[in-house]
Amino acid sequence: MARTRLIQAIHDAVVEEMARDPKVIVYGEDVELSIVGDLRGVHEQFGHDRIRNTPICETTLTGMAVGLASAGYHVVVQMMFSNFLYTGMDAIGNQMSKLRLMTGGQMELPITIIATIGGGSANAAQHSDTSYPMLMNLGGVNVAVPATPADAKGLTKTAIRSKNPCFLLEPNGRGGELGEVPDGEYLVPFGKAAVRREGDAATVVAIGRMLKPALAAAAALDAEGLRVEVIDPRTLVPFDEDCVLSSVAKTGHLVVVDEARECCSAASQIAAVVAEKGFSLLKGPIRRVTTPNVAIPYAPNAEAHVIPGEARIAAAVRELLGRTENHRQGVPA
Amino acid sequence: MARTRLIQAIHDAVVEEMARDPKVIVYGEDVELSIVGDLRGVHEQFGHDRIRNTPICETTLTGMAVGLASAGYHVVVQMMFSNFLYTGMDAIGNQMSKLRLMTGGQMELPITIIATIGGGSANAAQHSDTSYPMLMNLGGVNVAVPATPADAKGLTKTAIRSKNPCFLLEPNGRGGELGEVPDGEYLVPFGKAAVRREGDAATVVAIGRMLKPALAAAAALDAEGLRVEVIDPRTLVPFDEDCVLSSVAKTGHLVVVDEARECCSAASQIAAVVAEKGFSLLKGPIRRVTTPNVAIPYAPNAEAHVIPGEARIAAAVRELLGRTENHRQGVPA
Amino acid sequence: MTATGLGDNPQRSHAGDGPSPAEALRLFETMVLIRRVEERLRDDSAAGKLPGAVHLYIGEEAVAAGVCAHLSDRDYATSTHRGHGHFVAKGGDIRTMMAEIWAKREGICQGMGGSMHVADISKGILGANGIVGAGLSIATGAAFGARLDGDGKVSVCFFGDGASNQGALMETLNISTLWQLPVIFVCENNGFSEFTPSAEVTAGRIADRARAFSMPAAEVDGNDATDVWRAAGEAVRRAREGGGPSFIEARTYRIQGHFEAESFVLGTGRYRSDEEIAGWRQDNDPIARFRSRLVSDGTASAAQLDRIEAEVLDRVNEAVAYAEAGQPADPELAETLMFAPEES
Amino acid sequence: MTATGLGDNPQRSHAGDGPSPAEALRLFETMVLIRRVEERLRDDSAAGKLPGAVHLYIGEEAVAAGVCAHLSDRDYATSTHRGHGHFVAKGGDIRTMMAEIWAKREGICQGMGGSMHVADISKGILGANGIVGAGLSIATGAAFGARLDGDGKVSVCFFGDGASNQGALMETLNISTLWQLPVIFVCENNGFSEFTPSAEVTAGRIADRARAFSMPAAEVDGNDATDVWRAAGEAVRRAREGGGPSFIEARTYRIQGHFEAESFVLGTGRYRSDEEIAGWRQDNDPIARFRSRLVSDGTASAAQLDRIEAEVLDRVNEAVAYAEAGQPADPELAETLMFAPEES
Ligand SMILES: Cc1ncc(C[n+]2csc(CCOP(=O)(O)OP(=O)(O)O)c2C)c(N)n1
Ligand SMILES: Cc1ncc(C[n+]2csc(CCOP(=O)(O)OP(=O)(O)O)c2C)c(N)n1
Ligand SMILES: [Mg+2]
Ligand SMILES: [Mg+2]
Repeated sequence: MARTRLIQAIHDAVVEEMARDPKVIVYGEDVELSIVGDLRGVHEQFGHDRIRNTPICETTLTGMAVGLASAGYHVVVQMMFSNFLYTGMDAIGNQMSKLRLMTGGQMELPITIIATIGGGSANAAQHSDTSYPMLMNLGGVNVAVPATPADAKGLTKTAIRSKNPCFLLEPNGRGGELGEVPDGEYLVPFGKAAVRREGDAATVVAIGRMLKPALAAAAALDAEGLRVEVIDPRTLVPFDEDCVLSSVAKTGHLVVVDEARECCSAASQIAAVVAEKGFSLLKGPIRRVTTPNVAIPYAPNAEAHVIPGEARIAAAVRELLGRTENHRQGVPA
Repeated sequence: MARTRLIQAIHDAVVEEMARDPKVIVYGEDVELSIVGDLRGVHEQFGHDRIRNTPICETTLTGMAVGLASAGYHVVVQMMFSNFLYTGMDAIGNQMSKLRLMTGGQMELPITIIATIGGGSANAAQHSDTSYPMLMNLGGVNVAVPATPADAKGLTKTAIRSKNPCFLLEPNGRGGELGEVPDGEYLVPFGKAAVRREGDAATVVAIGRMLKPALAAAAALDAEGLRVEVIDPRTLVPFDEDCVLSSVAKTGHLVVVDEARECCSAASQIAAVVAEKGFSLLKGPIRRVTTPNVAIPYAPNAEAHVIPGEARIAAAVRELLGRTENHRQGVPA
Repeated sequence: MTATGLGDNPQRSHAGDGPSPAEALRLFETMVLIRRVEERLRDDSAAGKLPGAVHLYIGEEAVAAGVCAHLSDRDYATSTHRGHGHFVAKGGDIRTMMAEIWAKREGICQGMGGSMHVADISKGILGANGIVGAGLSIATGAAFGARLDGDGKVSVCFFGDGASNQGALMETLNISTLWQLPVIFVCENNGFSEFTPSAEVTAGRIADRARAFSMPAAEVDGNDATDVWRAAGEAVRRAREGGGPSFIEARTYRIQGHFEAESFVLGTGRYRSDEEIAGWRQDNDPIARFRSRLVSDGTASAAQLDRIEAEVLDRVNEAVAYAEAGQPADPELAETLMFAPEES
Repeated sequence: MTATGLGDNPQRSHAGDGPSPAEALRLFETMVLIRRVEERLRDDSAAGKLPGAVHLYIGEEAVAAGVCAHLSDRDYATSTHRGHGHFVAKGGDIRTMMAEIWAKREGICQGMGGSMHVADISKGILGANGIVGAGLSIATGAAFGARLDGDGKVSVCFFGDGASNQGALMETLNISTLWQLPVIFVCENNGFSEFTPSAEVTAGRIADRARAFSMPAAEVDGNDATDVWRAAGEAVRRAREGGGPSFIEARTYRIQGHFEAESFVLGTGRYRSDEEIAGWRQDNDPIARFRSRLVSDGTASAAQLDRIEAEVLDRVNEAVAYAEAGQPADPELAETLMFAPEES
């Protein structure tokens, strides 16, 4: 165990996998010095054939990944902000998510695409999207959303060893956060959620950057006598339905916290799954705490208003359980 | 009233709006003769300044729309298959859905993008996507999904008069279908669903191309003594929540039929809304009948297997209501 | 050549030797094979036997044949929606291709891809593609792999004049120049994008787009198999030797409609004259031109060439019989085939 | 000029007349105004007073000033993430721009856009843009509108050397040539994309990409205000007269980091030497060069220019005071502002 920053954990995972497998190739715009910082200095160790700065041309970056993967390489593309996935969307939506089926299973596409998601840094609308709903709907790509340095490392390594396209979406602005990362070879499997806090009053599923405010809300609610269970899905495709359903079986209540916009969000998807498969477990409506259907504003106060935070999460749980804020004030902190 | 083909209804709407407003400009790849057929011959009436074939360059087609709209025109872009929206996704995801807010409300973006959605024609995965979930999640664009010639006309006209980006998604392969279209000026408002069939046993929301099999399923269920209410939302953004919630208040059961892939589909969104706002109205789980999370296969039998059809819709309703297929056989047809 | 909108005569790319007699006969055979395959698909499509749309390559055979003559199975090629010719020329099996188009389980893609997506990865055929211009970056990525492998493989990207207006072209010209990738860009300028004449949507000379990157660029008569063969030979040699990317614009003509439902779809709409088509068919058929050259320069006798043609027709008939006798595609395959099984 | 990776001397675009004395003084004032704005933003950013990232234009002022000198409010311009200079030169109000960057309600975008997205539609400023290359198609679309209006308006697209590798460039070069749109492509080649030197990611001469479409293309010294002014004047005249699009590559140098958090982000990472920066700053400052020319050719006295500089500084200080005193943005605005209200 060592306390490690989230970007360092990704860095270590990529370096370990590059060392393990000479077929791992990394590229991206300005990836060598890297604004995101997760791959800084890797080129010094591996040289320009293995990791390389590209021109700014997202359409080609995602498309080249398909060709390079077809030629037997594992491609890691660092795309910086997930808004730039729109720019490189053609090969994502029309090629990498479809070609394996379209070729009757001939093609293997071991591609890992790294990008940041979410706002919170006054980067404004074109650098703050949480774009996994678009990816989840494609049907042919895995989506990982690590919220801790350990998961960042373990999921990155799993992604790079996968034979399929995987998106590794880093929480924007959290790259510097520290956490314990197990020493040595550490992989986190896809499709296994983590229960971050146990409880029986309500189930809170919190995705990616939302884990932190959800845990803060859980702590606050704890002080009010409400023990909520907080689940970090870790991957959205594949998704650990069992973990959520068995938690809801225990709590009877579900709140899903998602930084994506409400409409067709991951929160909507999880809510729909539970409304379909876990209906009889539910004691009340499913609440989604999401960003409303807006572009992320620049002004920090407006940004904080639209992105879910501790207060909105706690309020949703209270409302679901019929608690009022007044009630809360009655409880000693 | 006149019996009109769906593509003709769109044609008529565009021609009427072009005649009404000289600021309406149409362009697209091969739009003059037009494979889709909805705008065939319009150039003979209005000339090359008003409607024009473009090079193949979707990135620029969607981006130019933003510039041309900023210059005071109402832009209609015909994009053919909605898979090509991925190719032109940058200006959709990063510009037209965001710039109004980002400019503090300075920009008005009257843009109508027409494309077909859905499979069913053995066009294979790159020409068969139902891509509205991606659009719905952007938060800044309207999405219309006409299922009848009358709605095709009325929604197209409303889109062209809108001051905001609107997607008008035609049902693929249904362009030749006939339906009554009211004579003269005919507009269909956004955000108003249509109840296509009344019933009290269950609510079936059927989107776009799914209306036809849903109505067929409803007819079959009727013969079994089950009267289902079939709702055609007509627009997904804005969405008529009231219509669906009041129907569920009556029936207690909801099935959502969506040709989009299951994960983060419109069906998931609608299910989540009802699980949140209409939970107390529900007598059982919400069933979604969708395309599974796959690329659409070419072979017609495989395509028919993954795209929802009458049988799967009827089965979902029966299952929800605790009816078996055997039960059905007991009922005289 | 007015229909291509490019006016002047294409310049000869290279004055080097042409194909040897054996190579010439293979070239002829490949072209005839493509032609017979396409004619049969045309007829079966008209007869309503094929489920999806087919886009045919009739009249453009010299391009695929002339380029692929220089490639082996280890080399990569990406293709277009009009991809049967590239598949055949690159050594794909016509039986499994036919079965694919017939939506059969025996199809090279198990019936999941169809006409617009025939692919044989084992032969380096990275697939026909329904997205115009998509092959540009895929071929460039494969070329990057080839360069990393360092064993002289090359990657060829076939694309149309219409596709040359996708920005992906400039992006891949840039990156392949910078990284000196062994990729050959082959623009098949057949005069049209769907029903739009090239000149209406394509400014300047297409090859000049490559020249802006100082990339060697040849403009060849795409209906002259020898001309294509020479230019491609030079480009492939350069790429194999580490000399980086090349560009070839092959000027040709699309004899068939954009796709086989064209006349149904178009109704009374017209975008070219019947005379124009007839002119190309009669005076500029790449197979007829090559055949008469083979006979006149004594490479082969008419009887020899007739024999090749007859053999090819038998193979095509046999392939169609194979396809027709195949099993319907597995309708449930999609649900299990989306993801490659992971190790452990 | 080695840092631009282009080596040789840019050719002079045009031997025509330079700006009149009055025009020259306005040009000087605009450049100084941009410089003072950027210096103040640099300082306020370092002091932690600005919420988001700022990308500064110091050293590149001659480009925006020289081009926009030929434009009026009716003309359109699209800009980049490095957009303050274009906003100012195109006549945007520095008070509301400052308020925007300070995330205030009084901001030109009500605090919703920020530094990377300053826009003033009433002045034809279609916006700074956070997506590299996005302005290309937006400017082209606006130029299409201008051509339809038929009243001599033009549209200018500012974009970087990095952006010139986005395929959108080729797409818009093609369509603007075909449709003879009144658009002027202004490539600001400042030597870098983020921390990557231009030569590493940009093959060939950028202006050749336009020449492939036979588009008039000038390569100018972007730190010579007169040079830029002349080339832009010619391009704007051509566009207004219906002569179609033009391309200008202005070679300049980014004095500041990619953005103001650069040194924090980079740590010990280096991509250029301090000497290189100092060299450009000392020997090739566009304002200093222009100033000394104005004095030496007698257009203005040093005192006159000092007065302009002082006035400009006052305006900037006043604008910052205005911004600082503004109200915080309306936090709930996003929920009501996404869609324009519909009629009826
Ligand atoms: C991204 C994308 N845009 C549009 C289409 C529709 N489309 C299919 S083929 C075609 C014309 C292609 O012309 P060209 O590249 O010259 O190839 P050709 O058909 O002439 O062989 C178009 C526009 C598509 N398939 N993909
Ligand atoms: C589509 C897209 N890709 C990547 C980025 C990240 N990015 C921001 S600025 C920049 C470099 C731009 O270089 P250039 O166009 O030369 O402009 P400069 O910063 O030098 O003015 C990059 C890669 C982005 N904002 N948008
Ligand atoms: Mg063509
Ligand atoms: Mg630059």
